[in-house]
Amino acid sequence: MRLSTLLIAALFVISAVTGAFAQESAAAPASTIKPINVVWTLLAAFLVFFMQAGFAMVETGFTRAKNAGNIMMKNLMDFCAGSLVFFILGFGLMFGADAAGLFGTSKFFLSNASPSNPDGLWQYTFWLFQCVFAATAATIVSGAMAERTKFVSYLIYSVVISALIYPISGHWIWGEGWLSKLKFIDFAGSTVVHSVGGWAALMGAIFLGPRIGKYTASGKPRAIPGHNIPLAALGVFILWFGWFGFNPGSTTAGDNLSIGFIAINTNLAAAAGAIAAMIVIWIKSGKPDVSMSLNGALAGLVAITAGCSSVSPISSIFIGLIAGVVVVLAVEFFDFVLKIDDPVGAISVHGICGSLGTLLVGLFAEAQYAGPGVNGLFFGGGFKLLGVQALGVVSVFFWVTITTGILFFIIKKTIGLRVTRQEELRGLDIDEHGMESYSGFQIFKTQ
Amino acid sequence: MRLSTLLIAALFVISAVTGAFAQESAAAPASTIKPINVVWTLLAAFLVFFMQAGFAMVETGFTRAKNAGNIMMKNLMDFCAGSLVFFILGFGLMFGADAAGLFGTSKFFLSNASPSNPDGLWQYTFWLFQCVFAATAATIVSGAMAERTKFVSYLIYSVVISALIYPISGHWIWGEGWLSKLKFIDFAGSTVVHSVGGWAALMGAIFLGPRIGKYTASGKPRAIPGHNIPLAALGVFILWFGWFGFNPGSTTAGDNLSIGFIAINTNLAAAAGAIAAMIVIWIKSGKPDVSMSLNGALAGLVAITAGCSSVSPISSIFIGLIAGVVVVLAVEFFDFVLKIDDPVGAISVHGICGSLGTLLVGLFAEAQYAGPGVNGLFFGGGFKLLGVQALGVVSVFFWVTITTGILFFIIKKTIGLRVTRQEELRGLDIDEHGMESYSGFQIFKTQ
Amino acid sequence: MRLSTLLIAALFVISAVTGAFAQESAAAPASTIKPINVVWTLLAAFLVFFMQAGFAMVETGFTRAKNAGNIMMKNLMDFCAGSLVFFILGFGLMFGADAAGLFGTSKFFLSNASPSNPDGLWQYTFWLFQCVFAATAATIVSGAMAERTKFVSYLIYSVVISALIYPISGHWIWGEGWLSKLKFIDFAGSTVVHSVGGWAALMGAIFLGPRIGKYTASGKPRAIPGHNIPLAALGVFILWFGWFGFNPGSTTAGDNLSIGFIAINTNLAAAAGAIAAMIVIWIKSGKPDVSMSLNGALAGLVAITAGCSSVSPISSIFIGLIAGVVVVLAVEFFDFVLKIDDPVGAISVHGICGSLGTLLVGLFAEAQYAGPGVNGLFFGGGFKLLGVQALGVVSVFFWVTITTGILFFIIKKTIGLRVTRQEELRGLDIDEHGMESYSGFQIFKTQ
Amino acid sequence: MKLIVAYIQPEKLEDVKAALTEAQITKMSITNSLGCGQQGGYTETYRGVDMDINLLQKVRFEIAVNDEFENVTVKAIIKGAKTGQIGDGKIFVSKLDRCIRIRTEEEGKDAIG
Amino acid sequence: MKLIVAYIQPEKLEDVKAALTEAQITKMSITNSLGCGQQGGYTETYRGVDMDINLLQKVRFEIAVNDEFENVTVKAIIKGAKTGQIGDGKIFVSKLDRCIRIRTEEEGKDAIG
Amino acid sequence: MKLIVAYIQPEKLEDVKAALTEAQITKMSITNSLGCGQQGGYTETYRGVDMDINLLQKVRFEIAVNDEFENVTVKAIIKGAKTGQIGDGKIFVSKLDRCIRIRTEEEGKDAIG
Ligand SMILES: Nc1ncnc2c1ncn2[C@@H]1O[C@H](COP(=O)(O)OP(=O)(O)O)[C@@H](O)[C@H]1O
Ligand SMILES: Nc1ncnc2c1ncn2[C@@H]1O[C@H](COP(=O)(O)OP(=O)(O)O)[C@@H](O)[C@H]1O
Ligand SMILES: Nc1ncnc2c1ncn2[C@@H]1O[C@H](COP(=O)(O)OP(=O)(O)O)[C@@H](O)[C@H]1O
Repeated sequence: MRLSTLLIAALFVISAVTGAFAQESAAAPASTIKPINVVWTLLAAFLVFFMQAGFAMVETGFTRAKNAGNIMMKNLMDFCAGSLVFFILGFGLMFGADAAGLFGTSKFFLSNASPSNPDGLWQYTFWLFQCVFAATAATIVSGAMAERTKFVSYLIYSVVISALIYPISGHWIWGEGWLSKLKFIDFAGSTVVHSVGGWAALMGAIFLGPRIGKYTASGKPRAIPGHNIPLAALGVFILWFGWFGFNPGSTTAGDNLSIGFIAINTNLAAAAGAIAAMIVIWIKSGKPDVSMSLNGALAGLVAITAGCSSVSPISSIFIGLIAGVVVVLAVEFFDFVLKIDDPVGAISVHGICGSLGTLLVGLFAEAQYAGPGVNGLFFGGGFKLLGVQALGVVSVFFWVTITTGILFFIIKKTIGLRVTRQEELRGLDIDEHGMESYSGFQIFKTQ
Repeated sequence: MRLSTLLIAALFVISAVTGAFAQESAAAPASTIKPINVVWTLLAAFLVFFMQAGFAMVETGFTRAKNAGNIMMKNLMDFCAGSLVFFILGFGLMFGADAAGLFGTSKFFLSNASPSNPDGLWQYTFWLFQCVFAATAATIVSGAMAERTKFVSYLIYSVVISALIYPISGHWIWGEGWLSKLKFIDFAGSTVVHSVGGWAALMGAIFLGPRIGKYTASGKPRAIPGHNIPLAALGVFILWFGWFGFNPGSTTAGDNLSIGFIAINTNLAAAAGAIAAMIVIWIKSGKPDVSMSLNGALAGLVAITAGCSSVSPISSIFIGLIAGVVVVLAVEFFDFVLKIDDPVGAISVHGICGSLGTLLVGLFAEAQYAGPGVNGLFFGGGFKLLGVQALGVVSVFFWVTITTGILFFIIKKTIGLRVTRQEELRGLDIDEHGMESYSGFQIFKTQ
Repeated sequence: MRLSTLLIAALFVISAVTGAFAQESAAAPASTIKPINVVWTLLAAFLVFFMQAGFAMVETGFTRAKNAGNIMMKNLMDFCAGSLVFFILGFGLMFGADAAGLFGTSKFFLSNASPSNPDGLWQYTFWLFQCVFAATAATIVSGAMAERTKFVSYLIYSVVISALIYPISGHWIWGEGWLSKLKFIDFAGSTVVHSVGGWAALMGAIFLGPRIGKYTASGKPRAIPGHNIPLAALGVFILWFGWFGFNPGSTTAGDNLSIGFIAINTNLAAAAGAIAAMIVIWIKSGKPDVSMSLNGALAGLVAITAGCSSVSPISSIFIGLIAGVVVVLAVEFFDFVLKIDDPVGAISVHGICGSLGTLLVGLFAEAQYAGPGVNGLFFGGGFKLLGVQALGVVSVFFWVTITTGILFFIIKKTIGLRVTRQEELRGLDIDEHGMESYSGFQIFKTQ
Repeated sequence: MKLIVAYIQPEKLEDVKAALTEAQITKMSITNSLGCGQQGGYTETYRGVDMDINLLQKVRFEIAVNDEFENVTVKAIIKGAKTGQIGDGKIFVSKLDRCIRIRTEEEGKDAIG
Repeated sequence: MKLIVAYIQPEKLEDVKAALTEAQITKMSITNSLGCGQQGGYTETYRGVDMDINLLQKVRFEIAVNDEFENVTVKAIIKGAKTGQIGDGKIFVSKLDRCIRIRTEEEGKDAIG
Repeated sequence: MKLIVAYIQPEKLEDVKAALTEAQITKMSITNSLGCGQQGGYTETYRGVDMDINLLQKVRFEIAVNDEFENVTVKAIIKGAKTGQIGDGKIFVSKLDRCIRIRTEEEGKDAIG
């Protein structure tokens, strides 16, 4: 119990320190907070929260039974720890008063909120919405690092990404940071959320190395099939459901009637993504692979996230189709060529398709959806928007790969990133958590 | 990849053709679009979307482990393909400008929507709500055709039902078609959605024939138990949850305060249906069968869907009880007497109870709920309403059985409807998709 | 079928009797029903409904495969039966015209609602919201009584708690009963809902005795591991998601902007609870136990439920941390010291942490959240509020333990509470329901 | 007494059981098994990666019989399981020294049936 | 050396293990099995349709022992598994020619324990 | 002919299969098993309660071979499975009287491979 005393003490200290530092954004404007917007934003936040369940199901479904409990713990705990540190630190770094376009410097401990007036109350709602987004970025990584990561190391990683890495690049785009000033478009977070998660996943998978048995001595990849496809499919349905909070909810305004077409765009891109991925893998391997089709739906969702409020429904279908094709190629590229072992395809779905979707805004944006004068290359806007989009994508790529690279390097050199060979073979459930996930079931744990 | 190129090309061609054909409904009325209605309708649509997960879980839970992945693919893909074709064709056929009371002729590619004014924006929301309904009708069928249908054939079927069959009978009732002019009442789709799905399921099951081992040589039915009852139960809870979007959402107006009693009616009918089914099967077989009780809840939900805004809560309980009794008898009738093999009871739940519920409106409707002058037989309205309801039920029955009959006949004669005996025995997951759904688990695949 | 005829007849009789008795609350005030409030309350009710799925998954996941179908049936049927009796009787006892501060005497069969005016319509929405709360209390118990209770006996219990026990103590606090007059604070039901369920669970577990094999001859507890941890984790995520309806929804007003901070408080307490429980069990047993961490999240949720609208976010973190610590100690206390076998920890999570959370309002309440003059001990309010809270907690404890004690005693002496040894060993699925939940899977059913 | 162990294709379970019952053999024990044989396996793909499945699912029968039933049993198994295609399975027979019925503690010939 | 194979009721696993341990037999291997015997099965119903469950779940023990332990082991199994009711199970004993401990490559008597 | 039964650690399955293949033994049957041996098990905790896991997961090989292959097979299994640590497993060899290939009804030496 000494640990928890310590924790509480630490909380107080941080509270005091940051409290002094915080500068509340002076003089709120006369209240314009409408109940419909609060209700809408909260409900959207709830839906996005539910995506945590979706990620947990997808990741556990696509990996082996012997690690299922470990994945549940990682998904639960990255959300729990992430919630607390985003409350303490992250939100302030992301949305606090801007310092040099790079990070925020106030609103720690949500000090700008207040129960005594509508504007102050709105901050609570806004925080919750942002918190579930931060947690999404964090949890993406657990899939790519599945089946071989030390639990303690994962906890440390997830605290750092939610407290520091995600909020800072988030500030650039959604705070008042430098990219937002360049009019970089990432409406609901293809880059802010998904690419950040995806690139962190990339670094995690590189630093860990592949699972035992994933590559033959000669470097040929071997399939390590997931243990529960129905759960994985349920997870994808839950994610799709939650995405209706993610994208339309990002208006944070229910009286913004665009929420309708944002929702359609989201839906059409997902549908197109699944179909495209199915067709591609069907042609390549002769069978309509279930898990790849599921990945295709997610790829479409991730890709449309940046542009869902800037493109037409028909463009959304194209964006989804492109993402569905790309995700299959990307998965194979990482698996066959780079030999980076990503059990659930998180790097391809979130990193690659997140960046892809952000770039495609530069092609498909149309002023009638995106706002006056904002047109992509295909609609007469020239290369300007595309350039800004590319700049954002590249900056975030470097920011995340460098910072998480350092982070994983330090963890690896100190407490270690990977479980022992013996633990990996027996499964993380037994060695890390002292339990089995499917007690009583006869399972071949031979691979 | 040639296939996807083709697809894209096809999309463009259709787009051009229908674009010329489309006539937008001229001169929209002065805008009356309220944010509360948009928010409500969208959230309801999200809930209805989530029912896809519910169907997937129920269907996989009630069938065997060796086909679980195939069912996931069918449920995913009928939604994805359905979304696209409903966007291209279906919505226009259903809600476009009326031609002779039979089908719509405009609004293809959602050409009537526009991001530049509230009425145009509302169309997006309305489309999404309708799209998830169309997908519900399509996905009902996969349960009845489970464990023996070729995947490709199922894909073709699902495109045709979402593009043509569902929208046309839908137009009769919810568009400006002939049944709507007769004041046929089907508030949220007992007939429009569920019966259409149920009758298509009936034809599918007939054309396929029973699964191997379902009937003994002498024609006695044998039980083929489902492999995952917890998932099936989860599916029913998800469906029930989604139905709160299905029925109350069908006001497409959050400022219509009837949504409260519609929600209650929905809930009470479901509860009564489950209880009735449990009692009936308990009496008949000596045990409270879990899967039949779950079917009972669905039967109550399906049956109340037509009349949820026209009957009192107490009538809803009776409608639920009746549906719960009928569904058990219907399941046994199809299984024992007609010897049509419907693994999940889709025909009975959706076809029979959908029609039943539609008819019961003719008995239980009350003017204080249903609107001035609309009373059923039990509340002094005489046989008039009942007659109209019966006419609608019968018309839709013939429309769907004939069209899907032709469809399944053509598929059967060309590419074939059913997998080979060998594939069926080994399971569709391995032969159709090249995978196993529960890798590592020891499963007896002997039946 | 004779049974169902009887049922219907009974319904009519009761209907007649209570109809005469009902006194509608005269002269409704000029309508102030806003659509935003109806929409908000309904959506919250839907989310709370969905918690039924969460409970079902948690309970089945934490118990053995051989009883999974039985748990599904119990969770389904307590909701179904509960819905009907709460409609007939419970709601009136809880919210009807007050008699001596003890129970309500009108509004049976929802006689106060009416489709013809906004206030009358509002009653439907309000009823649904209350109904799903009542069902939550009922369903809590099934976890503690899992794996050894006769199905019929459980049905009887669940009817009585929803019809009588829950509504009466509910009336004291949320009706116009004596505790509400003392300004007892239980915003969303730590006591009204969770403690009631938890204490009923306690009595159920005592009257049943432990499962075979739970304690060695010498009284040492043995672990009986749950069979499906991913499903249990999914259940917790669903519950957490549903709690966003439970707590913020309890404003029953979407134009009450406090819903934002109520949602945050809910989230932070859950996160803190999971973390605290994980740390405590990690220290005590050397491993971060998955199921205990999941319990910790639920403990935080239960504990914050009473005070979610009266305390600050930082206090919520502390409340969550305390609950997370206490739940682990409580589980061990019941298991090791009292030797009461509670397979899922329902007594500790709902009974103990519900009471704890109610008491903590007396410490952490702050006027700026809770309303003028309402301060807890830590914020200068002295012992007054704490005293009232304690009085409420104790009264409800005695009310529930005495009434459910009598109930379980009568059931035990008449039809019996527990299945036979043989049935328990073979599993309730086979003997009570004649089926297996995981047909085809090879499962060791040896424990 | 003989102990007969047979590996057959899972989908043949019902047929073999029927053939055995017809031959009056009504006692047997069955387990799941993975087998490697001439059948050689097949290739699945998962997420586009080839996966050699060379352990195929088989069903294992274990049947204890009195000597005079050895041939009858073997024939019945063959009758139920044979399709003439690779993968049909194998039958192994060895000597069984004792057989005890736990319920009655009977031994030998009487215990077997 | 002898190889003892026993089929028992699943719920008797703990009792048999206890009886064996008491008799100093601490090495054994256990698998799940489906059994057909005098017990004859029972009828479940699923969705109102009867379902004959005639393959009942059993647990299979495989125990290699030195000859002098044969009787002790058989007795211990009987002690743990016997209820006197149909379905109690069977014990089969056959000769075992070799036993090798992989870890040490020891053979025979020493390897068994 | 000989029937070789071996219990090994699950994670050694691939290694043993490779060693057998190398030794030209390509026919075998594999099942899951729980084993009790010198390894003694370990203690898990579930919800803070200790849980003695003394039945450890093992993989069971069953391989029928002609006499001349007996030693080769035993050696291959040892090669694949041995780590020198407790829990490595055991090999049991007994006499096999008949072997029949169901597909062709061949018997004996020819049927085995
Ligand atoms: N020598 C053997 N030892 C153990 N099991 C064997 C042996 N040979 C065959 N089997 C089992 O029998 C199954 C069928 O063998 P296979 O060679 O595929 O049959 P067939 O010879 O009829 O084509 C194998 O999958 C395996 O389980
Ligand atoms: N001849 C046999 N061959 C193989 N297994 C047998 C044989 N006889 C019995 N068994 C196994 O033993 C179990 C118990 O047999 P059963 O006849 O039901 O027991 P009892 O004779 O005590 O009533 C069966 O389910 C089966 O697994
Ligand atoms: N006498 C035996 N009878 C049956 N199975 C045995 C016997 N001895 C060992 N085994 C099996 O072999 C496995 C390994 O045995 P163990 O004693 O742990 O190995 P080691 O001697 O290499 O440490 C056991 O788990 C069990 O499955």
